[in-house]
Amino acid sequence: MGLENRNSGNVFRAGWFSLFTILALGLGLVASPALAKNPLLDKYPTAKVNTTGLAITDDVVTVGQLHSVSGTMAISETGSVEAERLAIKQINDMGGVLGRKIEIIQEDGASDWPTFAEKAKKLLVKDKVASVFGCWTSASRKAVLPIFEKENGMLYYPTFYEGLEASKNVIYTGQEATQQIIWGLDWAYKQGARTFFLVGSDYIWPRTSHKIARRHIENHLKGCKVVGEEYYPLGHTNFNSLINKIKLKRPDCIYSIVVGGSNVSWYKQLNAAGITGESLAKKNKLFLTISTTEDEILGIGGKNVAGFYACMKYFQSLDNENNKAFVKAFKEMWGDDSVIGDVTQAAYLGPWLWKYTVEKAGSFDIDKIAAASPGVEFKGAPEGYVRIHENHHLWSKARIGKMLENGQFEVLVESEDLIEPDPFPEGYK
Amino acid sequence: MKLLESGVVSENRKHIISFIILAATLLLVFPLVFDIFRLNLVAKYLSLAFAAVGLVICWGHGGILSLGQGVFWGLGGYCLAAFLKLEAAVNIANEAGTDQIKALTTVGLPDFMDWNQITELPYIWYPFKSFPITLICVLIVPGIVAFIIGLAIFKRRVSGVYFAIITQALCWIMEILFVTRQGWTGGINGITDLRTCLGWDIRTQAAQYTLYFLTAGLLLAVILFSKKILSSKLGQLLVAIRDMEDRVRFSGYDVSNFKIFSFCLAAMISAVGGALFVLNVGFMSPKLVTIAPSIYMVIFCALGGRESLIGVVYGTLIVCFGRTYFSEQFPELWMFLMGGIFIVVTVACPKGLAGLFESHGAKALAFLKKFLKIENLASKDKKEVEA
Amino acid sequence: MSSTDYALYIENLTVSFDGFKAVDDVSIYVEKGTVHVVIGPNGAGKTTLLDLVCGKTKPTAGKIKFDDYDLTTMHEQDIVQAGVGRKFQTPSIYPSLTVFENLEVSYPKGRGVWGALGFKRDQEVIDRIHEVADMIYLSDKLQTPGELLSHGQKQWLEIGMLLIADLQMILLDEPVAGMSVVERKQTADLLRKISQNRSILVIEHDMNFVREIAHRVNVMHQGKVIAEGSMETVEKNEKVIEVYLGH
Amino acid sequence: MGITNIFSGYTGEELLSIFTMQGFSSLSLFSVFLLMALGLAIIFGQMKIINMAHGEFLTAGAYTTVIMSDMVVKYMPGLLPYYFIFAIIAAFIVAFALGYIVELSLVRFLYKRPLDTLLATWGVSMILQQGFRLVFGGREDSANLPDWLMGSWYPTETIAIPLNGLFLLGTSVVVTLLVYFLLFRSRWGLCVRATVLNREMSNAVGINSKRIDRLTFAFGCGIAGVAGAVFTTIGSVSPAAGSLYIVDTFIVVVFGGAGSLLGTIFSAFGIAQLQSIMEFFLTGVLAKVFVLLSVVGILMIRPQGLRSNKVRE
Repeated sequence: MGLENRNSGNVFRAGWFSLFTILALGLGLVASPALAKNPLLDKYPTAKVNTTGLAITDDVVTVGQLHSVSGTMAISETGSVEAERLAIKQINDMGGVLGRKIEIIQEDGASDWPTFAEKAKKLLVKDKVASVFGCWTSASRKAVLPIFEKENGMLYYPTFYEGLEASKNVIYTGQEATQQIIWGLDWAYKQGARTFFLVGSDYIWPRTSHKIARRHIENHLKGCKVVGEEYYPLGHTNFNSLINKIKLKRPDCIYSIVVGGSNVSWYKQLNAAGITGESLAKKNKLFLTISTTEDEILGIGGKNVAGFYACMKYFQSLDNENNKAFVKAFKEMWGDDSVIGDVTQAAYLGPWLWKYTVEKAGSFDIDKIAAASPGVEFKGAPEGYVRIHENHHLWSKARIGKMLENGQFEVLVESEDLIEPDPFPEGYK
Repeated sequence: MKLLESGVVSENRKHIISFIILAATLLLVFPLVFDIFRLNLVAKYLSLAFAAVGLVICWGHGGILSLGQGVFWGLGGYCLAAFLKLEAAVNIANEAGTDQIKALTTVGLPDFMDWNQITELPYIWYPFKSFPITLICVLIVPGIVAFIIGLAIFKRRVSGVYFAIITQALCWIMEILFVTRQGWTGGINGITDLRTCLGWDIRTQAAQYTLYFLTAGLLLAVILFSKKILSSKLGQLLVAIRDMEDRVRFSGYDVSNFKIFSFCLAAMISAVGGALFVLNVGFMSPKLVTIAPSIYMVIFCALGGRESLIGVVYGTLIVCFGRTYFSEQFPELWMFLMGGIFIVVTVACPKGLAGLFESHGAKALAFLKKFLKIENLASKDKKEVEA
Repeated sequence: MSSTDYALYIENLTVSFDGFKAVDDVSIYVEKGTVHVVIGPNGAGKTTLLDLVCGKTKPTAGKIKFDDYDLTTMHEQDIVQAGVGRKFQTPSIYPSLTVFENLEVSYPKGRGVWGALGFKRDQEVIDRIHEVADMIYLSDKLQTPGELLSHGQKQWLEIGMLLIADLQMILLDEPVAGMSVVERKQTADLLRKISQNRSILVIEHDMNFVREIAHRVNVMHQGKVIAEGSMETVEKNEKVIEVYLGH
Repeated sequence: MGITNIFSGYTGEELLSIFTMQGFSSLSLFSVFLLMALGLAIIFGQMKIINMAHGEFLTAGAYTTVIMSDMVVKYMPGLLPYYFIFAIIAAFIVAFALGYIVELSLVRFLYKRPLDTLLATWGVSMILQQGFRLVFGGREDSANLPDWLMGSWYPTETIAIPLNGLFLLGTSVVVTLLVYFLLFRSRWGLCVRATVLNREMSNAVGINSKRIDRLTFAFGCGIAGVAGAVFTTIGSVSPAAGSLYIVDTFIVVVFGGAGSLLGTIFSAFGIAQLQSIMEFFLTGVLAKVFVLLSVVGILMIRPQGLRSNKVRE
């Protein structure tokens, strides 16, 4: 039933989203006045590049954007929405994909997993979008994954996550757990850390990550042990008992994966209890996290976190040409106050990787894109250089940043080589 | 005597007519008007309406406001999801997927257990190997939980506000447990990627049509069943307990038993909805067991009319459609509107839409009758003239 | 006489709330087939006495016997099922149910959950309801919702609800409060009629009414029984006169 | 057995300092619970209004503090050390005013239907939350704390007592005393208690019970505002922050026995102790479940809560 509506449906859709359509068209018009003619049409006729009935015309390709705009996750996902918009705008300015301008249909997942599933289905079944950039939490990805597999869509997922997944229908532009954890722990080991206290919010990502961390600490780092592993419910605000427990155990390294609103209480209370970057450094100890980015520090206040370390693949202060251009463009588009965290950058990679993949495949067909993805490179990535692995994750570097009072990171070291994504680590099962 | 009977009949007829209208809307109008995507959404909404119907019994009639209806709804859903997940786990080797998935998943073990290093199926999952036992569990597990809670609370004569707050705390406990025991429950991700039910692919369009009619049909059946119960002496007693608990007790009834019964019944009806949700949507998530969805269920009920079995179905549909529409068009306004509905309905029309319809609908009906009578008279005149 | 020879046997009954003795060592013996009245000024502990008998409050000490039942250890509903029912001071009927339904709910059948589910409104029930409705002067109001009745009619309805429940012992808390003179008269007739095959314990202020109905009277003051006997003897008791007129 | 194990290998002094700090942390948790619950104890305990929007008044107070802190940092950085006191007062006023409006426009219609106040105030809470989200954005915000609220006090070398915890404790003591005096030693308190006990009678003796209701409700909300302001020292504020507190708050009040100020204090203390001990010896998540279950369990045995006023019905 949805099929008859499809062709008339996407360009002149009534409603709010036509506003985005107009916006996107408007942007296109500014960039190239001769919109009507697609210069690459002869080389890539629509019938050839789109054999499965996606929403693609001679001039326009429609993609979906699926993030939470409302609800508790909205604030985290805003950065991703903005980064994807920026990338799409830049791609359109360069002439689009196979000569076609990208149009966006944005849907709101409303921080609610069933809603994510509902909207994903709408995008794939009704709107027939060529690809979707979206999701943030693992749970939202898990909710939409079966739909992407069933309806054969393509999702570009930006968040660092727990791994244990590799789907033909997803490109994971963030790090899976081992990429973020193992190298960071090795670094901590080099700094002299021998005892580790693992702290996390209680859900799958911190738990899986800690399992990987514990395994690595106990089996691969000589003379190291885990002296505590604790989880607190999401949204928990009282960490004094935990802090006392940590004081009792006197670990060399506090390894933290606390997320969301709990973060602020956690850092403030650490600070008040006298565990600060400064006091730890004096004792030659350290605090390492993989869950706190520039975005979160904005809410926590740089004063509370100065001197702690984070292991990420990207920091806003990263010193390279790609990144400078990216930060500048981002601020031009979304305001000078914007901060860019690890996930935001990963979201920015999505549209670009898709563009390069489509160009490599010479087709928008999902099957062809999925097959062409491995090996696709993005040399202009703000984080440096990334390449898609056969398991649809990215080869990327890991970096250690030290938190500063101004809310930025000082990048201390980075891994020498790109780290191979290993979503199903050996011996883990 | 006559007066009595005629009163009952006209009341009955009103119910029958509104039931037929509802049935026609669900079984004819919606399938004709909506495409399968929207119809699937409606099925999802209707599965939530079960919880609202349950609330009509225990809150609207029994006066027991449960803010934990989502728990029972969710338990029903989790039970069926567990069965479907086991089936999916057994079939996973034959299903499409990447090489890694094949390599890293134990056949017969749900994927999330693998991720949590659980190598053997926990005993608690054993009943869900069998479909009949699962169906029984869908009803019995929430029923037993409700019974235990009810027994503990109502026998102690805790009621009203305290009960509402205790159920809310239970919601919280449940959520924490479901999220924490992730090796058993799938944690915060829930139980996802459900594909087939007894070999029948629930993701196809044909299946979704069938499931829509199953959901709508069961909902109508549950409404009839509930109507039957509410019009029995037990239904009368529930209202009596709501209005004058002491009087009922001093008429020789063990009030707590009736409360426990209506609470359990409401829980089991909700659970059916939860199970249907899983079939329609293909996954179950602890987000649906939290406090917020339980409150939404109360809104459905308050808006539709807490005493009207049929009204709450409209209440559910309006809120859900509103939510989908507004979140597509003006996400910022949605919460304001929702809050507004809550306030206006409770302050201005506690009987909800059904109440509005009764008071204003009666006038409309009277007008219609008058109109018809004139017609009748006119035709009579004609006949007389002809004669 | 042993306790089972009386309709209701109350002995040395005491209840204290945080040290305050609302009912203090009260003994009352209600004979079968009589109307027994307890009078006394406000705060004498009369209503508390009824609370104790019907199980709403548990006594600190003392005995309440009805047949072989020890009412002090029983739940409210069990006391009713044993055959002791109570009308409250402010009429408590079900406002949203009709008179018919009010009576039907009190019909002593289908008192369990399953019984109530399977309860059928058969001819026997309907006949019985009409019979009681006649008795309480409400036969033309059967389809009226309880909340629309006058105050006096509500009182009657509540008495009717006790009648239909087929109780051996009925406790009435101020049955004629808020009634017109005519209604009082009718109520007195009603009580006389129904006391023929059951016993009634009444709490009342209205002396004329008491005179009209009482077989036996107890006077309570500050939680204690200060006089007992027929209305004539009690009225002459000096203590009673002091209590009623002395302040 | 696990308990003896985790303490082996420490000197007595070390253990002593840990226990002192742990004792203090349970005290500061107690302060948090008490501050949250005081306002609600007045509104729910005295007026029988189930104010589900209580958490949002708390959030309103917290945002007031954040705004003041931002303004101070921007325009008068010199005042940073002192502004916090004024922020608390401002938070009280804002929450009080908000509460006054809510009572005037909504709650007063519902005094006879306590369960419905639950629904209506839930609506208020949704609207307020969305309002916060529109005005302040969804981000976690926090106030710039003056230096005297940061860090710890070291009575010995190994004991660190967080200053914000001390401040929290101090504030909750002051607020509790204030509430006590207002409720039990002032004319207004007398009127409140009289109205609670017998509305008609109070009207008859010339108490304007409507005005009393309004002020009482607003006062309870004001206290929530103060709590919100103080909580910015230990945590953050976000539009939905209030909803994190609301169930806990109700549980403290209900557990304490509605209507009893002393009961609320006991209950806050008991729950805080239980929770921090459980957190220390078990894990955080289990502690929460355990605490909730035991409170529910105790409520089933004693439905009237720890302390309750005995009234003859």
